[in-house]
Amino acid sequence: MTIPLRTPDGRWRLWPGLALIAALAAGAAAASGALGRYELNVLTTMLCYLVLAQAWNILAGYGGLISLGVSAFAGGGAYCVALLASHTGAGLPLTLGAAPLLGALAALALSVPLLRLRGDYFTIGTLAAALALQAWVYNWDFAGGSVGLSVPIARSPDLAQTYLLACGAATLAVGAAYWTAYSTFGMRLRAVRDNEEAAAGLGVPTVRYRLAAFVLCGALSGLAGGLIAYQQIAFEPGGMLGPGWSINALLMCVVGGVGTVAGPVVGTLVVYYLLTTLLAGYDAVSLVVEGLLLVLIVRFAPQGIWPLATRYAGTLLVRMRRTA
Amino acid sequence: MSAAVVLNGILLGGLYGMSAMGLSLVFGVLRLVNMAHGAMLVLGAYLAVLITAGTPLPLPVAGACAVLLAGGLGYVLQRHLLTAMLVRGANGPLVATFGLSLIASGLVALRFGSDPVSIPTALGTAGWSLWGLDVRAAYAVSFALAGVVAVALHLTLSRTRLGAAVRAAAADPRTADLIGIDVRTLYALVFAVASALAALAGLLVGVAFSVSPQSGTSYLLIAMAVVVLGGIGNVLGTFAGAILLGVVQTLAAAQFGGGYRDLVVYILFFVVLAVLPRGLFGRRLT
Amino acid sequence: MQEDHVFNGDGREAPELIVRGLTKRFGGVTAVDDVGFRLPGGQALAVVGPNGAGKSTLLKLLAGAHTPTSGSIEFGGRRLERASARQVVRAGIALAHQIPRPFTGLTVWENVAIGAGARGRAAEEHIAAVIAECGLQDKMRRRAENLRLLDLKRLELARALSTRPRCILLDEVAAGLSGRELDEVIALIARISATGCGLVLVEHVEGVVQSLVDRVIVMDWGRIIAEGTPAQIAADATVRQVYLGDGARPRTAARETPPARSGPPLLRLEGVDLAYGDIPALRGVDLEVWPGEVVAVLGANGAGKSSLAAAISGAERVRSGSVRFGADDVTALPAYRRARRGIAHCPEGRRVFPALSVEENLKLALPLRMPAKEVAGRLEDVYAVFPALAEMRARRGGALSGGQQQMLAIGRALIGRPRLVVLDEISLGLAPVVIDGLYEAIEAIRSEGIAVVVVEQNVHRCLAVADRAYVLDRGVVSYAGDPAPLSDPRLLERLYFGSPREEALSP
Amino acid sequence: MNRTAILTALLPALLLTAACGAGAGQDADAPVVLGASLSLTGPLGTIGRPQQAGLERLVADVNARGGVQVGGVRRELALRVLDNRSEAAAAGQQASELILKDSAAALVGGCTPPINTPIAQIAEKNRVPLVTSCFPLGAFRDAAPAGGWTYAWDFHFEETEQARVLVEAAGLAGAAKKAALFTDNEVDGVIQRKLFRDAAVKAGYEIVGDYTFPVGQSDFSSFVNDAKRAGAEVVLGQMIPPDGIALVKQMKSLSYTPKVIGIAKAADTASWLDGLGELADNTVHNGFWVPDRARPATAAFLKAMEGRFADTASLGIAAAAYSVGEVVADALARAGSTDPEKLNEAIGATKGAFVFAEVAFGPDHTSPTPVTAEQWQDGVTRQVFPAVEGVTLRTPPLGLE
Repeated sequence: MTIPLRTPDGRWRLWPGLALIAALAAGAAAASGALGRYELNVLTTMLCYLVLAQAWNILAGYGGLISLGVSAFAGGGAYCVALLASHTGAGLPLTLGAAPLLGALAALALSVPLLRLRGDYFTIGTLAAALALQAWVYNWDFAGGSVGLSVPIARSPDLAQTYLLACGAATLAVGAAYWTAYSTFGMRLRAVRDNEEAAAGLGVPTVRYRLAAFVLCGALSGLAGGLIAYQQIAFEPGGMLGPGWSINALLMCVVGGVGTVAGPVVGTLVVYYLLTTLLAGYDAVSLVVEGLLLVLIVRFAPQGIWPLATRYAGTLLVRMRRTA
Repeated sequence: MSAAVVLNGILLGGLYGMSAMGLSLVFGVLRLVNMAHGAMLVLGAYLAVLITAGTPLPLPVAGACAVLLAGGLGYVLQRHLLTAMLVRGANGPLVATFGLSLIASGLVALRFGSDPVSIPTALGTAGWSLWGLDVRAAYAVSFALAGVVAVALHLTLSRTRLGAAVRAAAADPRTADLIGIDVRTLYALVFAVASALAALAGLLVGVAFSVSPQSGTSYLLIAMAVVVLGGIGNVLGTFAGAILLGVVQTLAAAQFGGGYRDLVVYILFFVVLAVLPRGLFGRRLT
Repeated sequence: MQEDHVFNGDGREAPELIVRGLTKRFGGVTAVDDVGFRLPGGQALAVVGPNGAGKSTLLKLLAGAHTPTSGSIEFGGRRLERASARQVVRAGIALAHQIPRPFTGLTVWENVAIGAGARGRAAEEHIAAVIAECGLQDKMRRRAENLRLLDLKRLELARALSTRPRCILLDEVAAGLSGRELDEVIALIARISATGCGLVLVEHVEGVVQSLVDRVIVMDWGRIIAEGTPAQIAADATVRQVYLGDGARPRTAARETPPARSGPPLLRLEGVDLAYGDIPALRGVDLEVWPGEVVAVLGANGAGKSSLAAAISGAERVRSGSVRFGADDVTALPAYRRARRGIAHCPEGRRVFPALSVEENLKLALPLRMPAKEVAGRLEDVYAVFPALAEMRARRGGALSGGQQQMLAIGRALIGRPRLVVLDEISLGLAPVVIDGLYEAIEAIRSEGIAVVVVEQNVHRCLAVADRAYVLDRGVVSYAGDPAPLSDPRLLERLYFGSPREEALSP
Repeated sequence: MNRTAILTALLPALLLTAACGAGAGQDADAPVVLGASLSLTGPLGTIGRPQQAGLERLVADVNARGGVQVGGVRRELALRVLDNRSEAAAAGQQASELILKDSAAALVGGCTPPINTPIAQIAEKNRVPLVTSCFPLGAFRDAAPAGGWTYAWDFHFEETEQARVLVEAAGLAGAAKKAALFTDNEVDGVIQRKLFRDAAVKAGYEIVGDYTFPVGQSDFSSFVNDAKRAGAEVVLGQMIPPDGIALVKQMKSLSYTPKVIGIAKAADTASWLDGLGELADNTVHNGFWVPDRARPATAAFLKAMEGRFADTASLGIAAAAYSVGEVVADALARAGSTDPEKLNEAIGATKGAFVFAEVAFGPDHTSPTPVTAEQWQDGVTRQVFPAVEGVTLRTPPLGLE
């Protein structure tokens, strides 16, 4: 007997979607030869942002926990890569393996105080943790203090390799988000988000699920941070451990649609491409435009662009069918 | 040496308290983490500079105008944008206030560029001797003002009928509405007062130090730490938390070197939040 | 796993549930007081009693959502009084809540799958079977937030069933349903019961109780006051009294001369529809109140009484129809503006501000601009009606007893000198002697010429003071007019519990 | 209902196509692109804008002469400027963009080590030459990858000189040999703190106060009180303008009157005067440019820039940026090619006088330029060390009397 593609309630089973994501990723990776060096670089950056956004989305969209501490994990990953590469001479596989591990461990450690907090308190707590880490690294001479660190150029991958790695990381992140959206784990995580008490009443170990989402988010963010380190080569605590990463991840998810797999992809495209590329020359104006966009979206499309677009496309389809 | 350091920390705490008062009020009453608080603070200072430059008004009058303008802006924003989102819940308002802060800092940068602005007045450079210790007049004045504002806010909230209405609207807006309290106007009023206080804090920061379009974030973070230390919506607690933060900051700087100042502050912030999420000085406003 | 064991876990015989001396205190309030019973495996037990009797708390204690202050719960030889909700579910006890609490962002299928635990083909079959049994197979792809009330009730049941319970706790799953819908749910519960699954049922709708259970316990004030078969309980006079309020005060207090209903009515509702999401609460309700009269609004739980109160005061927006007050159409006005025009609403559950003092609570309802002197005068007026409040003026609202809080809530409604007061369930959970005091206050209010709408479960009390009465049945006015005929319990029962289930009432 | 899932899957493909703009082709006579990531806004905006002005002037001047002779073809120069908002991460990202998208033949640097380091590393990684003038040499050397720089070139002052000059200028006041240091904990501050210390000790000072703080720190009161109590008569500092302004205000209000205040970075530009008014007077700071007015090119530059800037520091920054362009243009002509390797080699062989200074890169890719001490006097800055006819060091700082 063949395994049906869909669950009895009509949702896709996991494997077709994951297979599709893997196929697309393979396609994207195969296209690297056809891309110019600039496109490779831009896409790498975008894919790194996509990883961060999906990590944030898993925690916030499916777990209901809004984090402003992305920099603690992403920055942790970046520092982990740079320190390992420059001090131990470890190669790419080892350093990029260690980055998500560090992110996961950091999340595990922070979960003890943070996961007791709810709502705004959790959000502020993550911010405090990230800021404390930044303040500490400023004084940590071994990690370069305020000067920051550089990854040895000789040991860093070239543009095409970085792009392939970013494709891999993005596949992992989108796959993880897809898995969270469609698996039993994600289903229970969403149940905990919607009504913690009722979920506990149905036998779901709520704390464990929140923890899992937090650790998954930390690991993916750490991986993204490691890639960013290889791409940026040189970084310092002000940028790498500042709140900018959290804000961008939040922005991309809110703009695209929190709690959907495609939302962060759309959000990454819009926020990164439109704002940092098209408006690059108009710094202060781009701030104003960014702010306006955010306010307008939460005011008029609080679900984000993607759900709005699918709903619109859906009604359009129905109308077309009727007229046909 | 430590007496001078502690006194300086206490007085500096006054300035921090001023910066945090509005954030605490909005968090306590509206349950809203106002990410635009820092931007409003910066806007207050720039508005004062703009008014002084564009009109013949003397600085104190211009400052008062800036504070009032900020209050009016806050009223309009809350009334026509944020309340509807608050009613809907979720994280809309937080993101919206963040968007507002981007707009505000973008506009300030467009109009003034990125150079720091310092509000020129004798207060910024005057100094007094208290108990044989030299202190800055700007700190002492900020401390006194913050103390007066904290006590006045506390008394208003705890002793007057308006304050009771605010507390009622914070605790249970539906019932408050039912017994004849105009909750939307009250919310807008609270946000207006908070914005005006932020602008006043911005003026004091501009007088004591200087302000640039980017300073909003650092004062927002300081204010958040103060609010968490002091207990959300507890104005006297906010004042006390600010003093504590000021003292801890200056002591940390004196003890470990200035580089460790932020580290100690954020660790304190984090630990208090993790251990005593309701703050060191007790309950919420309600 | 076979289909026929859908409801009953793995098909083993359901164990016995033994409860001894169960007590739960919240602060100073004892919600459940020394409750004990035995439920042999597979039997069905109903818990009945007025609102606030502690029935829902009892179920939450059994389900592990609350931890008891003292007492023990034993299920199949396991002690569960200290177990978490999760452990209780694992042990085989599942709770279906009174107000459905679905995971709104999940589909029906997923909602059921949460409790089903394991993965794989067998689990999917189990989920499908539960969904089919609960009649949700056409809707399993829908998100729970888009379901109507009946389906939400079904989903609540399905979710409880998904955990393969051996004893299921049902908290008013029939509330708000009627007619065919009610029959369907009763049939479903009957099927569950027939599989040998234990059943504890909290229910107001007597038809449900009578047709389903082996035994009934009656609770009031957190204690068990009667126990027996459904027939015994139906015949029990104390139970009747608890249920329909004490008939202690005969209808003598009513005025000899009812107020003249000349001129236009003070309040007029026309064709009012009100709904919460998809769930209708009021359907085409007409209601009129003339100045100076007391109008009683009666009806069973979930009949729409509080919704009617909310429609009058503006706490809820009506879907259609109009609300006129005096000469004006106030349909579009928010509650606070209606309050300023003279409609005072004393909400169910008192809703006193616990952190504010008694005096602050009272002053809240006065305009801020009112001079201090007049404020003081108004306070004295209220203290004259409720002298007990004067002694407590500086105390925090949260520190008052239930009766004092209710006085405060009424006083808060009166202090603004309204022309109309809506009193919603003021006798809820209060001792009879306290209720006497409150009803005396209603007389005092009427004597001031203020119109009063009394929304009540305590029928006899209420009828004793009413000039006219309305009875609501599932959102529709089923009686309007003279209160006297309602003293007949049979008429009242029929109006309350509706005609479609009459046959269940009279065996 | 699985439109969502399908569309989800299609998105990465969309993302791919959307991001692929047309790559810029490179014709033989197309303009040669110089790419710059400058801090036009943010805390470093006061430095980025003069840099932009200097670079634009150079490009205009070169093109007015018909461009650069590159291997038999005259090619114009084109300047592409991006604003990094004073953020290091953005600077690195923009450096990539300038190289990869705009096919910049060479990068011309931004300012300060945090901004320049990622730019230099990206240039290094992509094997495109970078010439910068606003990267103190010590920090430039420290930031080098193992084995030293290959593509990055820097002409600027030595921090040791900068510190020495300030200390010597302070010595002119005849103050007691007690000094207090105020340095922030970012790169410049960390380096300068050590150098101030060395230079001051060498000049016979006792360091009675050594205060560090994070950037954006505004409260210095306890430090000021401490320095006052310790009797420090010379204050040496390195910080950004907002912090510097806050420091002087606090010194004034706590009636701390040292004989000399020497502040690097913060006091350089006109924002010092704007922020402090008459309090700014008599603050000593570094000067980076002593224009050789006798040179026609320098005179022309000064004439072109007349009235553009309120202070000499900004003028110097503009001149340095101008010369960065000169160095690249000169190397282009000598290399006769835009090939990065050849161009890089030609840059390394630079030797000559430019508007800003004489430049000849050493083996560590640096070329030191002179540094002076200047003092704000009546709203303008005047060189006080090395001594100039008719200008004497004024003391104590006027506003602090």
